[in-house]
Order: sequence, then C-alpha cells, then structure tokens
Amino acid sequence: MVKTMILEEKLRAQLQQKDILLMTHIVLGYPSFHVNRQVIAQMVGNGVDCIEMQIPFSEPMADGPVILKANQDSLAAGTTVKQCLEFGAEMTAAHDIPFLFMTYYNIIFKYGEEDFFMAAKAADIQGLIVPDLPPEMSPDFFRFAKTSGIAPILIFAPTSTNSRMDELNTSADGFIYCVARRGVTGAQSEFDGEFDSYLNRCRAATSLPLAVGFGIRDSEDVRAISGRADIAVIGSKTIQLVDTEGVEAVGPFISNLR
Amino acid sequence: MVKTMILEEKLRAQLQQKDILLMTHIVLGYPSFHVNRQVIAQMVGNGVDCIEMQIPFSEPMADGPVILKANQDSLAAGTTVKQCLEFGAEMTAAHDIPFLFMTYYNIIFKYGEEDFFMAAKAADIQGLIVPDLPPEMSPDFFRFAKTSGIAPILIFAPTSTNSRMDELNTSADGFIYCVARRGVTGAQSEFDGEFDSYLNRCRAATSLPLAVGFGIRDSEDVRAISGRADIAVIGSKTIQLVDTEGVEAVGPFISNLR
Amino acid sequence: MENQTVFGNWGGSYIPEILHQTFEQLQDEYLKARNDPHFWQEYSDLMSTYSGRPTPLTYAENLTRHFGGAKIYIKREDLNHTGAHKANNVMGQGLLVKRMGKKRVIAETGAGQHGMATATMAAKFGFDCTIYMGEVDVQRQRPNVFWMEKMGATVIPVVDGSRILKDAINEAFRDWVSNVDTTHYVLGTACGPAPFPEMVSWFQSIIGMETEKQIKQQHGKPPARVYACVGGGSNAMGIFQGFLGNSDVELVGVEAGGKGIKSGLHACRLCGSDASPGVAQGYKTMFLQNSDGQMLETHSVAAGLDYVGVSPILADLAEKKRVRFESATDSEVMQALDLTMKMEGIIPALESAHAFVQAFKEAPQLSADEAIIINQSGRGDKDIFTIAHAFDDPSWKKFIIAIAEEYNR
Amino acid sequence: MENQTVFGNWGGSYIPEILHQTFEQLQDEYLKARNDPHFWQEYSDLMSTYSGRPTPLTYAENLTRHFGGAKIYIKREDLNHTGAHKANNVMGQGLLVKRMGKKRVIAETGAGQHGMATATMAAKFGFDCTIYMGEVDVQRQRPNVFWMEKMGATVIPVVDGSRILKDAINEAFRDWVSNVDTTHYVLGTACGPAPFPEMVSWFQSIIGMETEKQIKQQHGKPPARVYACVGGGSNAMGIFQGFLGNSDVELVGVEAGGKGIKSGLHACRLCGSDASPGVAQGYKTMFLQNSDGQMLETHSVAAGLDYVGVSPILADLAEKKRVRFESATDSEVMQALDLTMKMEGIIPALESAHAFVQAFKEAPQLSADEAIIINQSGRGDKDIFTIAHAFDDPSWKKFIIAIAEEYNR
Ligand SMILES: Cc1ncc(COP(=O)(O)O)c(C=O)c1O
Ligand SMILES: Cc1ncc(COP(=O)(O)O)c(C=O)c1O
Repeated sequence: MVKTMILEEKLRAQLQQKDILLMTHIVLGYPSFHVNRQVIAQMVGNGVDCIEMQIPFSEPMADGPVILKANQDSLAAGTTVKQCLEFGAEMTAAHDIPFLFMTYYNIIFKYGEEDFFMAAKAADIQGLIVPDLPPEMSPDFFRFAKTSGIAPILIFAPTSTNSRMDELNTSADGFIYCVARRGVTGAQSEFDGEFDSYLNRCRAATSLPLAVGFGIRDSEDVRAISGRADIAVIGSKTIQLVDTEGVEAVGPFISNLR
Repeated sequence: MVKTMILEEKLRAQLQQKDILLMTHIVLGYPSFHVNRQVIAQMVGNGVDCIEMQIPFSEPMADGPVILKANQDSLAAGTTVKQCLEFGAEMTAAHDIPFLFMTYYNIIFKYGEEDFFMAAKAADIQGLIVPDLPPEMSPDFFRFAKTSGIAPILIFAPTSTNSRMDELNTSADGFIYCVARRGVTGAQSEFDGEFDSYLNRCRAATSLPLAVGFGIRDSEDVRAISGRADIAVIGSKTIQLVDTEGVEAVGPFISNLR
Repeated sequence: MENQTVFGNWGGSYIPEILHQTFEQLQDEYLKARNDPHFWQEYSDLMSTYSGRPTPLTYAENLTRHFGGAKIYIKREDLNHTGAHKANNVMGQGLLVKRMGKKRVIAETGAGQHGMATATMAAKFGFDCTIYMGEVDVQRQRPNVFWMEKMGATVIPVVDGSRILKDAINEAFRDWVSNVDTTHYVLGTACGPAPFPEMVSWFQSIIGMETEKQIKQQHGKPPARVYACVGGGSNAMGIFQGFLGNSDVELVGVEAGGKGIKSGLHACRLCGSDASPGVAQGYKTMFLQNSDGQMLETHSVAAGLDYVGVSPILADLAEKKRVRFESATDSEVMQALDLTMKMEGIIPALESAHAFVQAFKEAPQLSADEAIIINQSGRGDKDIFTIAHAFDDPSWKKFIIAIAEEYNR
Repeated sequence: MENQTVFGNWGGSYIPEILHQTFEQLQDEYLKARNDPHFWQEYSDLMSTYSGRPTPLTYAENLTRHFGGAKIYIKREDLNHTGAHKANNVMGQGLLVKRMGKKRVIAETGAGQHGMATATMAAKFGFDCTIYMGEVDVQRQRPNVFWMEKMGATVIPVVDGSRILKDAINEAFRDWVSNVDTTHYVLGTACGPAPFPEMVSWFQSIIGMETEKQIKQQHGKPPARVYACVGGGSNAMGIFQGFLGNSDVELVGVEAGGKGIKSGLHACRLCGSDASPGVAQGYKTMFLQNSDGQMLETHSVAAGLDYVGVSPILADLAEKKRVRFESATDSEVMQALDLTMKMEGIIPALESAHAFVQAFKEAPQLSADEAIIINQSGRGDKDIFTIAHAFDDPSWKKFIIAIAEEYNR
C-alpha cells in the first residue's frame, strides 16, 4: 500500500490507466455504518477510484433534499464525529483507494482544526472537502492541511470569475471540485456549451485534476464529461439507489458507469 | 262622557277623590292587541286613573330590558303606527279615563307632527309622552299640542337643575312625569331622603300634578310616594305580570296597589 | 367649523331629560377646550408621542401606474396606534374626560376598532371601561374582544335588536342614563346628539390638517378629489375638513353598497334612495327606516359601515352638494383589497377598502398631473377572520379546524 | 461602525463558492450605498412616507408610577408599517435590490414578521417573492402566512430539521445558490455572512438615531439603560447604535429564557453557559450546539427569538462587556405583557415583551431622574393565536371551535 503518496499523484497515477476516474459520496452513519461498510466494499470492488465520506452536520446548507435527509437521519440515529473518524480509519485500512472527508466547517472548528487534521491524518484520510470554508476565512486550516499532508479540496463554481479561480487555486491541493451548475446537490445538470466554456476556464486556472460534481447520475453523464474532466463525482444517486434498491444494486450501477 | 275636558283638569277632578292616582303603561301590540284590550279592561275595571299606551319603536333608548323586549316583539309581530292609532280610538271610546300615547320622537316625526296630532286628537288621546324630545328641539310640536288640546307631558329628572325645571315647565301641560332615579325603566328605585328633596324641587318648579315613575312595583312603593306625588306610574311591572301570570293577574294586582 | 348643534336641517340633541345636564357639561367642557390653544397642543403632543402622528401620506406608485390616470395618494390612518383613525377621537375625548373629572368611560363598537381604541385610551388614562358590542359583531370580531378584555375593559355583548352597532349605541345610552354622574360615553363617530358630531369631527380634523400640508408638499398643489368611506362619518369628516374651504377639491364619501343598492342589503343613507329623514339615537339625519319610522337592518361585509344613520354634518354637506356620495359593493371591496395588497403591500380595513373602490373607478378619468387622496381609515389585519373567510381561503379553514381539534381534545 | 466583515472573534463569511460573486456584488453595492448620502435620504424618505417613521418614543407614565423608579420610555417600533422593526431592514434591502437590478427576493421567517415585511416590500417594489418558513412556525403563525400570500408571495413550509427559523434560513440559502443571478436573499436579522450583520444593523440604526434625539428632547439627557430583546439581534443593534458611543448608557440585551435557563429549553446564546463558539449559516458566533458542533433545538414562546445563533456584532459587544445580556422566561413574558396592556394600552409582541421583563426588574433600582428605554420591536396583535392560547382564554377557544364547526359543515 502506497499510503504516503499524496492525493494528486495518486489520482494522476490512476489517470494513466483510465479515461475518467469515479469518485462517490456517502453520508456516514446513513442508513448505518454497517450499510456504509457494505456500500464502500461494493464501490471499491467495482472500480471506484476515490470516496468522499460526509460527516453529517445538522445544517448542511449546500446540500439538496437527498443528502440533507441522510444527514438528519444519521444524526437522529446518534452518529458522532468520533465514530466517523474511527470508521474512516477502518476504511482506509481495508481499501487501497484514497478516502476523503467531506463536512461543514463547524464540525472541524468545534473539534479544533489542528486536532481534526491530526485525527484525520491518523485515520489515513487523503483530503478534506469543506463547502462552506472559503480559503480567506481560515489561513490556519490551510497551514494544518499542509503540515499534515491532507489535501484541502477547493471548489470552483460557474459563478467564479477567472481571478477568483486563480486565487482559489493558490490554496487548493489534490484536485479541484468543479460544481457543474448553480444549486445544491442532487438535481440534474446540463453538460452543454456553457458548461464547456466553464470547464475550459477551470482548466486554465489550475494544473490540478478537475472533478465534476452535482447532478451526475448515469453512464451518459459520465460519458458526457469524459475527456473534459478528470473525475466524475456521483453523489445523491447512490444514496437514492441504496434507499430504493438496497446495497446490492450499488456494484452493478458503478460498473456500468464507465 | 266629558271627553273635552283637558287632561290636567280631569286629573285634578280625580285627585279630589283619591290620595294618589294610578297610571299604567302598556306596549301596544305586545303580546297582541287582543291581550292589550283585556289588560286595559282589567286596569280600568280595577281603578286605574290614566293609561299610557306605548307605540313601539325599534330604538327605545330610554327603556330597560322588559319594555325594550316588548317593543321588539310587538314590531316583529307586525305592529304598525296605524294600528296603534286605531286601537287608541277604540280604547278612548270604550273607557272613560284619559289615555295617553307614549312613543319616541321618530314615530311622530316620520308620521308628520301636525298629522300625528290630528290623528291622536281624532282618537281622543289626551296627552303625549316623548322621552327623547326636549322642548327646545321642536317648537312646532308644542304649537300643535296647544292647537290640538293634547297635553305634551314633560319629564323632570333628578339631574335636572331648578332652572331647567322652570324652563321645562313653561312648555309642559297635563302633568309632569318625574323620573324617580337615574337609569332606564324597570329597575328598582329608593324613595329616600334624596328622593324627597328632589320631589320638593319638582313641586316648587311647577303647579302641574306630579307623576312619579321608574321602579314602582307594589303597594309599598305606591304608599311611599302617596302624599308626596299625585300620580304613581306602574310600568314594566304589569308587563312582567302578564308575561308570567297571565291577564287575569292584572286586576287583583291593580286593586291591591292602593 | 363653528360650534353648532344643528347643521342645516340635521343634527340636534334628542336626548332623555336625565342626560340634559351632562350634555351641558360636555358642551361646556368641549367649548372651553376648543377655545384653549393649550388643549390642542396637548392633544397633538399625545397623538404624536403615543399614537405615531402625523401619519404618512403614501404615494401609491404602482396603483397609479396600473390605473394610468391621477396620482393616487393614501393617507395612512392604519398606522395609528390600535390601527385606525378611531384613536384620534378617543384620545381627544379621553383628555376631555380627565378635565371633567370622570372616572369611567363606556363606548359602543361595531367593527371592534372603536372599542379597542377606547379600551386602550381607558388603560392609558386609568379609567374604568365598559364596551357594548352587538352580539353579531362579537362573533365576527372576537380577536378585538380578546384584546379589549386584556386591556382591562368589560365587553358586554348586546343581544337586543339586530345585535349590531345601532343596538350597541342604544345600550350604551341606557348605561349612561344610569351612571350619568361618573361616566362619559365615548361615542365613536360623528353622530349622536350634539356636541358629538362636531366634537368628534374636530378631533378627527387632525387627519385633514396633516393631509392638506402633506399633499402640498408632495404634490405641489391640492388634490382633485378626496375619497373616504362613510360609516358614521368620522374618518370622512376628519379628512374632508382639510379641504372643505377649497371648492376646487371634490369630496367623495363612499357608503357600504353591500350586496348591491337594489338588493336592499346595504347601508346607503346618502346615496341611493332608500333612506329618509328621521330622528334616532339622539340626532336627526337620513336613516334607513320603513314608512313608520322603524329602523331597518343594514348589511355590509364591513362591520364598521353597517349602520342605519350617518353624521348629520355629512347629511348637510350632501344636501348642499359639497360632498358627493357613492357606494361600493362587498364584492368590489374584496377586489380592491386584493389589488391594493398585491400592488402596494398595504392592507386596508374592509371599511377603508370602500373608498379605494370608488377612487379606482375614477382615477383613470383624471389626468396625470392631478392627485387624488384615499383616506385609509384603518388596517385590515384585524379583520383576518372576516377577510380570510370572505376569500374562502382553504388553508385558513384547515388551520382553524386543526386548532379547534386541539381545543376539543 | 466602519465596514467590517469580522467583529473581534466573530462574524465572517462562510459561504459556498457559488455565492462568492454575489456577495462581492452585494458588498460593493452596500458600500456604495453607505458612501452615498442620497441613499440614506431616499431610505429615510421611504420610511417616512411609507412606514410612518419616525416612530414615537412614548413615556409610560403608569408603568413608571407602578414601579416607582426610573422613568420608563418605550420606543414604538410596533407602529411601523407591518407592525415591527423588520420593516426598516427590509425596505433598505429593497432599495439595494433595485440598485442591483435583481427582480426576485427570498427570505426566511420565524415569527412571520420578517416574511410579512419582505412580502410587503416585494409588493411595493414589484419583485417576485418566496418566503421560507419552518413548518412549526407556519402552524403557529398562520395569519401571517395568509397575508404574505395575499400580497403575492409564495410561502414554502420547510419540513427539514427542527422545522423552525434556522431551517428556513438553510432552505433560503439553498434557493439562493440555485437562483443566484436573479435573486437576492433578504436576510431578516443582523446575522449570516458579511455584509449582512453590518448591513442589517445599519438599516436598523434608524431606530437608535431617532431614539437618541427623542430621549434628549423629552427627558433632557441620555437614558441610564436601554433594553432590547435579542433574537438574531437586529432590533437590539438598531437601538443600541444610538448609544454605543456613550459609555454612560448601559445596554441590555434580553434573550429568550423559555422554560428557564436551567431547563435547557431556551434560546440563550450570550447569557447562561449553554452556548459555545461555532460556525453555521455562514458566520461565526455563539451557537447553542452540542460538543460535536451539531445545533440544538431551542425553545421560546416567541417564535422570533427561537434561534440557535446570534448577531456576531452582539457576540463581540458581549465579549467586550459593552452590552449586558439577560434572559426572560416564557411565564415572565406573559406577566409583563399583561401588565403593559392593562397599564398603558400597548400590546408588545411576545418577542418585545422579553425586553419589558428585564426593564421592569431593574426600573425600581434606579432613581426618578433617570430614564430607561425599552425597544418595543413589534406589536402583539399579530400573535393573537399564540397569546390567546398562552393565556388559556376560554372564550377564544369557544370562538375557534364554533368557526371550525361552521367550516366542517
Ligand atoms: C377602519 C374603520 N374605518 C371606518 C369606520 C367607519 O366609521 P366612520 O365612518 O366614523 O369613520 C370604522 C368603524 O368602525 C372603522 O373601524
Ligand atoms: C417583533 C419582533 N421582535 C424581535 C424579533 C427578533 O429579531 P431581532 O433580534 O433580529 O430583532 C422578531 C423576529 O421575528 C420580531 O418579530
């Protein structure tokens, strides 16, 4: 296991072999850690390249209805940050792909930024996505990211200007998460001409790999961004799949994506 | 029958024979003209000296709950002013005591003041009591009263000053209706020292006979004012009596009063 | 307006003798107050620090654009403390009561607005307070009853007659003749025996005085027309007094057309031909009465306009053709209300919405350099039960049913 | 207050990247407006002609006598159009939205007051309008929902989370990130990402500016203390800004004590010790949260105070000890409300009544030549359902049951 390799290098290595990588999203503790474990096994077994594990938060302002409900149910079931960290460590030990944590800033802030990075490092987590933390709001966060070797994943949005992208790029590491459209997680996106020029702007602003998320739901969507982006992020869709068709549906769904 | 004798003289003649006269009140059309007819027969037969017949009005602002309800029920049964005038004529023809109309000013105003006095004269009515018509509000009314020989009965109240009594007296005829207390018809009055001095003021202000009304309910009340006033007015009490014990109770009630 | 008890053929003081003395005292005290410049100063200071006067004159830009005629201005009596112009009259009478040394006030109320205002004034001045309210109105305006009671007033539902405003007035008079020494009857509109019509109009003239200044400031000249709804006539008299002296300003009173003037279900005393001269409740005016002089039932979606009589001063101004009278039906009123809420974010009381109806009919006929003023006598949010009901709002019904279920449990 | 995004250890702008640009625009437009004297003139003219400003400062003579200490003055934000201080903020933002050329506004609402105010502003300015309101609040404040809809707004009940104010805020942010180009989010209090805390406080400072002048005029000198209830903190910031520069004036913020600070059922962020620093809803402040950083349920009889966070500016002023924080329990609030209605004829909103509670506790300790000011942020008659319910009024219950029966028929 090459656990010390930094996130970007790891992804670039994968990109040598595949047109496009797949990153999936799960909400920790939803519907249970037990199911999370099974879903992750199916994902890894069917070729997912990277997994973001969301530590639930009571106020997930950037998430749409599916992930919002998953956050609430997980918390209602008693999920704690400590459990999430432990589960993260278990997964990184079990599977040889990079795992990231996604969460809102308050979870980290309340835990203590330095402590959180240390705990994540101990769990062998490779990156952190915090959708409500613009880099200017916590220089400390980026300092701790650097010292711990955990990539702070930053987000580009269609509303980001070129200069804003440049600015974000200076703090970013691992890859850039390009939000496909205005809105929250879960709704459909259009990968049209406007999207193309947005993605060109992203590419121009950074040398990091580009992940595209928000609204990627099937192989057609994945195909649509192949060659334009490096990573396709599947979020709400797998949560819905587990909800409606059970854990076993995840493997076939993933293997058909690409 | 001495129908042409004016009201005051008629009363003075009666006062030669009795310590105190009795005036009763009925609401026309309540509960029906038929019952009115019976009640009046019982009253006259048992020694009542004078009867005021109230032509009902929809807004009897100076009346208490009993007479108010009688006004409303009579109107609801369809009583008209014309019926009241006809009934008045019938009564004056049938009984040899003075009959008065009591009503609110709008009934007269709407009928036409001159026309109303002519109609009342034709019905052989001897006086008119209009509680909401201060003399200064209609000089015409008093002119028509004089020409028709119908006495305009004015009201003194405990709140009337001496000079106000003097002023009222110049327009009054027949007798003065002394309201025993503040308030509306129907409630109990106290015939105490304060009442005495009020009645003395009334006596000093006018040479007309004094009737006392509001709250006279039994022989004790009548006795209390005997010698102090000339006429006792029984209002709400007989209405209640007919309501609760029937027409036949009226005769015995009246004959026991004095 | 000079002190008068009779206005042309109208007005007067047709009262039981027992009240004679108290009216003399009231008349006296009123004249003293009128001739004492400090009194008006005290009154206007009170209205300013307690009730939020001057109320604004709001330019209704969107409605103006919508109708494409005269500039529409709205005088905002809804912003008075307690939500209507009724506060003006009541606070004025409160100061008089203090001068007369009385300790108890009574009042009638229809919509509940005047009762609310009186209960408020009584709390502020420390008077005992009894409010008479027709049982029908108690039922349609329960929230107001709740607040009156919370402010320490006793609310007595009147179960006589048609159980609406006029019956409450009779009942208040009955209380007054019984308690004449201690009690002042705070009549709520420019009706009743003298000096009430003139006195109430005087207190309400604060509306017109402000408006006259405001329109000159904002529009540069007097308005072409001024619209006010007319129940008893106090808000109309209030605003009209700012313009009575200027014959170029047309004054328009709007009565409750109810289900339509021809249906007989309305409260039109000065427009239409159903009313006739009469004397009741202490004064002479045009009443809705039958040929015997018995008062008729009236009808309006707006409790405050649901009244058989009308200010004798307005009857006189109608006869002299100084004020034109029109009517608005219940359904026109709901439409005008809807439009005003959506276009200006303002909720007129159902009463006030009558004035809006007529203004909306006439605005397009006037040119853009003319202004018209609508007197918004009160705010409509007090009428939630009536308005939500009149709009037949389904979620409102569900809401009420759900609370009732909780209460029934 | 100079333009700031961070106040001591508090505030900031923790927002999704998609909103970055729109916040830059907002910040820009806000700064331009702040530096443009015409803007404030336009704003204060609008508030004067549309909303009835300046609102009065009322001397509460009876309460003063009752407590026998400092003179009690009440700043009457209840007399604003729509019935609360919320109008100030909303009209100010409306003018900014016009400048930014946006055509749609969204807002969260708790008590419904801010939603009412926003729907009103949207009607007045001709904007499309969507209001997010927690389902629990929709249920307790249905009349406000009715009026918002009547003014043309779409009201969306939020069924996520604890279904109250904070959840409505999250939902409004979700709408905003989806419609960022066309839409402005009219945040209703001095919370949220910069520039909202400062901007909302700036608009609300109109309260303090007026009050500072009024108290000098009426009392001859500044007050000893100023009391305001604190939900998000906007009415408090509004009035406090009139006195922040004068260290002789003690400023007191009153939070919702709910069932008592020890019961855990409250919304005390700055008094008591249940809150801790956190970041949510776009800003850093003291939040009621557990040790993992998950937000807790809060409790108050007043929907408008039922909120987990608090203005970062107030968190800073608390830390610097410039503002003292206290709390009032639900039952103290009902008592203060009752007393104020009976003694002054004034009906404070349940929110505002919190400030009254603390002022009543402290007034007797001060001498008669001192004045204290209570900010009456809104009027309580909008709260009829809550208040009648809280007083357990039997005729109110009968009334509701009777209407429900009619609707069920
Ligand atoms: C808001 C409002 N407007 C108008 C009226 C009618 O009264 P007036 O004609 O005296 O102004 C009322 C009466 O209750 C009212 O509440
Ligand atoms: C009347 C009233 N007062 C106070 C508040 C609390 O808000 P803030 O603390 O922002 O003034 C609200 C909120 O809805 C309110 O409606």
